[in-house]
Amino acid sequence: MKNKECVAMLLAGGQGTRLKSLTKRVAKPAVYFGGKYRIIDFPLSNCTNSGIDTVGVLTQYEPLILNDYIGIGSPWDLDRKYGGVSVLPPFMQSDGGGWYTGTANAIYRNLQFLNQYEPEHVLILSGDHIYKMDYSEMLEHHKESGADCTISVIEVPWEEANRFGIMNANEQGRITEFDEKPEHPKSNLASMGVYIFRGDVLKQYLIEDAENENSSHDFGKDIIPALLRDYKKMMAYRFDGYWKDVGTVDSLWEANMDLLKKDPDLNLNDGEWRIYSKNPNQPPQYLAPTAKVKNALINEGCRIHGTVDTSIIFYGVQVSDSSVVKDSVIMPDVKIGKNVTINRAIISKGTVIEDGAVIGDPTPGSEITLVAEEGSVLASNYVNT
Amino acid sequence: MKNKECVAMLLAGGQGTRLKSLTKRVAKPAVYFGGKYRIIDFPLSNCTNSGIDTVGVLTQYEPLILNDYIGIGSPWDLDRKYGGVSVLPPFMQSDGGGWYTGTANAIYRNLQFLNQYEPEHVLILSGDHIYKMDYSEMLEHHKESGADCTISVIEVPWEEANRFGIMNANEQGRITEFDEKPEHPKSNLASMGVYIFRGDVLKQYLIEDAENENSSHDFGKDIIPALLRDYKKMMAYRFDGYWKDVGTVDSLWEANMDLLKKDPDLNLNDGEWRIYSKNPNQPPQYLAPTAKVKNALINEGCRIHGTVDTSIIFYGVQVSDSSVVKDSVIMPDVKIGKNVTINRAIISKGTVIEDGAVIGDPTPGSEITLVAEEGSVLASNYVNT
Amino acid sequence: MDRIAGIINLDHEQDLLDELTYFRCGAAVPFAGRYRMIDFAVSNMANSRIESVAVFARRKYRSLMDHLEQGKAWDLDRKRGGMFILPPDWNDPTDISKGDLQHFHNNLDFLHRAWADYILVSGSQNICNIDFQEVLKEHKEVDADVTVVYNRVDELYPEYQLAHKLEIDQNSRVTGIHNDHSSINVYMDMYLVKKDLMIELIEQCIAHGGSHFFLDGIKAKLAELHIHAYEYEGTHALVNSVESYYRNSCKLLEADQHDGLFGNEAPIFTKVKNEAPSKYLPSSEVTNTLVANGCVIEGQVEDSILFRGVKIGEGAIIKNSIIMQRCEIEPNAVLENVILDKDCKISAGRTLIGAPEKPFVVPKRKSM
Amino acid sequence: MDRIAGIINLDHEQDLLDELTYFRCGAAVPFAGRYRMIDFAVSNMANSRIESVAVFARRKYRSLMDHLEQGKAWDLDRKRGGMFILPPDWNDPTDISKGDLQHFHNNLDFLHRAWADYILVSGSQNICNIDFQEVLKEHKEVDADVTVVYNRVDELYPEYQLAHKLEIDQNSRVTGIHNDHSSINVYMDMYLVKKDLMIELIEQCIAHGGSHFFLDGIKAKLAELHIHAYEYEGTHALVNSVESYYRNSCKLLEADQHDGLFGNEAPIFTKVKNEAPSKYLPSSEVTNTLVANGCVIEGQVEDSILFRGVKIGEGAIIKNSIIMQRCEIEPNAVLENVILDKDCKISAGRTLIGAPEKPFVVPKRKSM
Repeated sequence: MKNKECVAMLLAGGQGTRLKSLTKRVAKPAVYFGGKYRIIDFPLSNCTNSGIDTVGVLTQYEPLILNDYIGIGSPWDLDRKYGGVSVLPPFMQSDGGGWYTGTANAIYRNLQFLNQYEPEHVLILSGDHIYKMDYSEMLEHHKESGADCTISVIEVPWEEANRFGIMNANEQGRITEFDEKPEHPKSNLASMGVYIFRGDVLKQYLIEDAENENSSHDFGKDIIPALLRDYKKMMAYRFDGYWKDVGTVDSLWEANMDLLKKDPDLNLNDGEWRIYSKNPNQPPQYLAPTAKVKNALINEGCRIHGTVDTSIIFYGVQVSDSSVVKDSVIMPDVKIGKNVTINRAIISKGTVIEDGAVIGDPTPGSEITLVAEEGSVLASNYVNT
Repeated sequence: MKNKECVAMLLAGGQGTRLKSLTKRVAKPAVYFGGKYRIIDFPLSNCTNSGIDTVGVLTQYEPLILNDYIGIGSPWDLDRKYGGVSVLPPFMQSDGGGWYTGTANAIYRNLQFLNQYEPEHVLILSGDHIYKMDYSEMLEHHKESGADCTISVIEVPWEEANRFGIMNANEQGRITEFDEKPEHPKSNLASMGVYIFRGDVLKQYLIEDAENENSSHDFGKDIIPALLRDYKKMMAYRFDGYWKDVGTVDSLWEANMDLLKKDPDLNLNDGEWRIYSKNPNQPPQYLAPTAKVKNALINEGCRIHGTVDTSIIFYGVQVSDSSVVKDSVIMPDVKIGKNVTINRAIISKGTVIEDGAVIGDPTPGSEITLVAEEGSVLASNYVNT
Repeated sequence: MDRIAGIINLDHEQDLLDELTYFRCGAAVPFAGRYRMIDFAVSNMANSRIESVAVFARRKYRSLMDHLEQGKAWDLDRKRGGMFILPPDWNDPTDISKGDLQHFHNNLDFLHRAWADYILVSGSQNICNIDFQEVLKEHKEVDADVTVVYNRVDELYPEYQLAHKLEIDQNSRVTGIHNDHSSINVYMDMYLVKKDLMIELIEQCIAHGGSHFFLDGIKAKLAELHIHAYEYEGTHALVNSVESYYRNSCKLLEADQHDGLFGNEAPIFTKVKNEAPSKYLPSSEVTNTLVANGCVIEGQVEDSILFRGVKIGEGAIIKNSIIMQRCEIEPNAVLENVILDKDCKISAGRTLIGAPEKPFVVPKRKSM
Repeated sequence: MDRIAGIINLDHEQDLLDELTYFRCGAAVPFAGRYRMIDFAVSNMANSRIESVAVFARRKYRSLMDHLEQGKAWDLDRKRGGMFILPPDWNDPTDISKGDLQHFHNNLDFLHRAWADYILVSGSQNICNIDFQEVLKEHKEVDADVTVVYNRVDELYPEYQLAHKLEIDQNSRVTGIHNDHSSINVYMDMYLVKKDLMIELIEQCIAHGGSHFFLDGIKAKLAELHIHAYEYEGTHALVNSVESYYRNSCKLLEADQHDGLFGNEAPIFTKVKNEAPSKYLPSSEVTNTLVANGCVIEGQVEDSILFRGVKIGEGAIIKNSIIMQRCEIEPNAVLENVILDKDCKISAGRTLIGAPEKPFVVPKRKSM
């Protein structure tokens, strides 16, 4: 078979500890988002829509659900005869083996997988961000510039720039410097963690890095600086759409709320750039005569008897009579009893909320309450104010 | 969804070191057999044909090819909406995690997977044997006898009994004793490594075993003896078809040769018990005017110009003019040049044999030659006599 | 376990749903917000562990084929068994069969090859959630030749006039099959027969010039065969007219009806689409309504059913209406007692009001 | 990248393969040991990165549907695009189209919706291995309206009499399309058009009462349109009669013919079956033969093609014959110059000998 022009490697092994109990049983890329999706749906759908049909997904932490979810990639049209999606967990070999010790190490350990496609370019993605992006345009840019590596960057507010990996580029867009979380940033162009490498260059640097005992085997800390040191041609590619790292409970909540705007920056109803996901089979949602629903995203299989205001409701959720859900994200199969009040909260999958419970702090700007006790029936006085 | 009556757990993590370089890059269950198959096709097809539609495949050693091969199980009709096949590699959890330390540990670490189906019975299989077996009959037997555990046994020649785990059972078939490789076997009924446990019993013993620091976490060494000690009802189920452990180069060769009999004990052309496998897309095999083929199994995509006698030829193999392949197993995509002589050998996938090479020892009973240098072009004087 | 193969026989189903069946057969009509009529028959079979299903299609089956694919949504895209959509395309010059016997005759292969001991034949118009394994159990207990499924209805709706009724003795043996409009034993167009007997009956029926297998091959043999009646007691709707379509759709807004079809362990499956969750804007007011995914609602909706991807503009008012896929209702339009087929567009400010007992039906792709 | 959508138009293909096309259309005839005729057209499209393929079927399409499924074997069972099998089932009362224009008219939706800039139309009778991206490249280089594919043949075979021939100027522009039997420029029934132009031409053609899109919509406009000829230089076989089927099958035993079709990086795909490798018993003698999987051979076979699952008994002799799926040849039977359709059985000791120029054809499922 022919070689592949571009193969994507998606780093999906992160634990996402700042998401607290949401990632107790699942890796961060499997976390729910937007009433229907998991975070990983976004990079996978981006790949499909960009015409990249070969994706390796590197897993490590709690891969069971992710494995099962990805399957052979049918939801994203990535069930291809040659290529498609492959889940790549760490493994044992006759000469040993072990866990992935860093992002670069994870790719290095799967060079055998990459080699079978002889890709001219390799796209490195992470499974942590919500965005819609046409990687084929970035690839065009990368090819035209003749870069060894192209890094996608986005403008961030200057005051937040110190939280990101900041790229300093010259007028031609060539990267001259890379500062990881700089105290005094010289630019507000942050790396999105989306890289395209020339296949041969990537291979060479991964092998060199693997031999370096002092390396932490990380793309941001080791590989990118090594290329810079060697004056490799590294180009910045500017992206100016919606992009959000949903690494904390608050940012996950915010990203969900962003969808409720009348014309949200992230349009999920775009027929030209569909976000694919596995569709559970659920009957239509039912809004009872007593239901009051305003400013909400609601999925199939829900039964709403109470009030839902400015909230995201995943599939299979029940909101009983006289309950009020406001400014909240209710994940799949949550059962909410009667006379419940929920404000500024994320309720995780399958939770049962007893009648009369009061959850969350309605004060604007207050911390978001996360309810995620496994299979818990909530005591009626769980209050987080 | 409803619970599952019986879920199968297939242990596929073995390295199979006695298969030497055949398992350098793949786990033993992925080793080729019979001109078309991989060993794991047999237990997986048995599951499908027995109506068991939920199978967990536990991988550990070199799972890349196995993962890719199994996919979501379409070749075995195991791509089910609820159930189907799931690949279960070792993984990390928020409280640690690590490699599987034994067969029982592998199942124990995936109790979460089992729990979601609440199976009444669990079928434990290994991916190391070639056989066709109706597990639903064994399950019937297990249910009727009310056993806590049923172990499938097969009669082996008395002189070989000391190489197996031997079951001593009373007249009712109840197992009274289990001897792992006994010096002086009291019976010639060997365990086939096929167990059916009551779901609750299995769970209880796995949890107890996990807490036991002195355990090696192995079914044969720890779990079965523990059940016996507690006088649990353990029944032997006699199987009398073809069954072969292909753990060594010689036994793998033998099992292949067994297929060449006129009415082989293992019939691959049985429409009622198909052995499913992934089908590569290859044109019909071509036998040239110079070809001499006798007593052979040949797959699609082959081009035979020379002589093939008493041999198994996988797909995509080329045998050039004036070459002779005798008493041998030629794995996929091997290219055999002109004037080559091969006797009593296994040639592994993708090997290129140069013109004039002489391989293997034709003496009956001599050791089988294994040629498995990766991607090797063979020097013309590789002789193993 | 005894195995059943299924046949969904659409041959005799008339397309009586006016504008809704101009371009598609009744089995392909959208129903209940995200399904098609046939989804119930197929899901019932799949949930009853029927792994081979043949669909006898006669005409306007294009959208049916699109919808069913190879049975993927029902896990029926299998190597052994699976779904077979069988339009009339046969070319046997010696064939003397007529009516639906043409289908039975030309597809005998399906029966012969099916890995099954029993055959369950069903139409698509009787919406219900039934376990055919229970039918088989009773069939075997009473040692019947044929078991037919019926419902003892509480109320006599007009749609039952087109259905057969059963006369039944105290042992649930069928003693008569007729069209008496006052009978409450409504035959649900489903029967179970042993495969070998089925093949025998088909061949006899063709030899005797029959053209309707159920009438000429089974009903005509009432005296010779032991025909048992299995009573189905769950939610049931017979849809064979616009009126029955409308009334039975609206009934799904009642919790017990809805739960009877969708609330148990045997889910109704349908072809999966990728739609975002439905979006309710601040100006929306929605009560007592079923809503599928992908809708964007800015107006007011009550006592209605919205299919996938419907857009309701600000100030629009929808009452007692069924709005199918991708319809767009512009601001301030008013709809009451209306059925909009797929892809319709209602301009801003328009008003369409049908009668409660006779809804106004707008055909596919119409802009008004 | 410019995107192409494909149409496989079987509307005008006549079923001239005698017994082989009694019950199936020509496109569904088994060919080359494990394929069907249509596999070449579909594989060429799939290998040319065509992701939407419509098949215009007219009659005897049942086995075609079985074979193509949803395009799974070609990776065409996709969410976006994919394969659409379109039998004649349309119900538009205002439709005035005729001939294959009925298909084009009633499936305009396919064209409109296809995510493509160009349309490639192909039949199923021209067996070849062609990269349509190369056709597109040339099409754009010369800025043609329509590009047609042809082969400059070395020898004039009788089957070319049914094909159109091209008159071409020095710039490869088509100046005439005719049936002159002495011309070596054989049109391969494949053309590429920009999607928008295609739709325009279809509408014009219907308005003018045309009934054959290629003749009435393209050939008739030779003067107005820039029609470019793309020369295909690879292995090519036109199969439109039993004789051409037989001769071209036998030619596959020549290495260059075989490699021309199967030897390059663009494989020919077909529906996958689960068959064991073929088994050659000690008594077998097989030379110069193509053998598919699942065969069990005890007899003697030369210069022949064996499809899947064929059994050849001890002492049987097969020469210059084509034996299709699951035929069983009992011991000591003798076949020469014979084509056996699927599932035939030849009793022990029987002899069947056809003429080398006119093989003996045995229809499906015959026992002799």
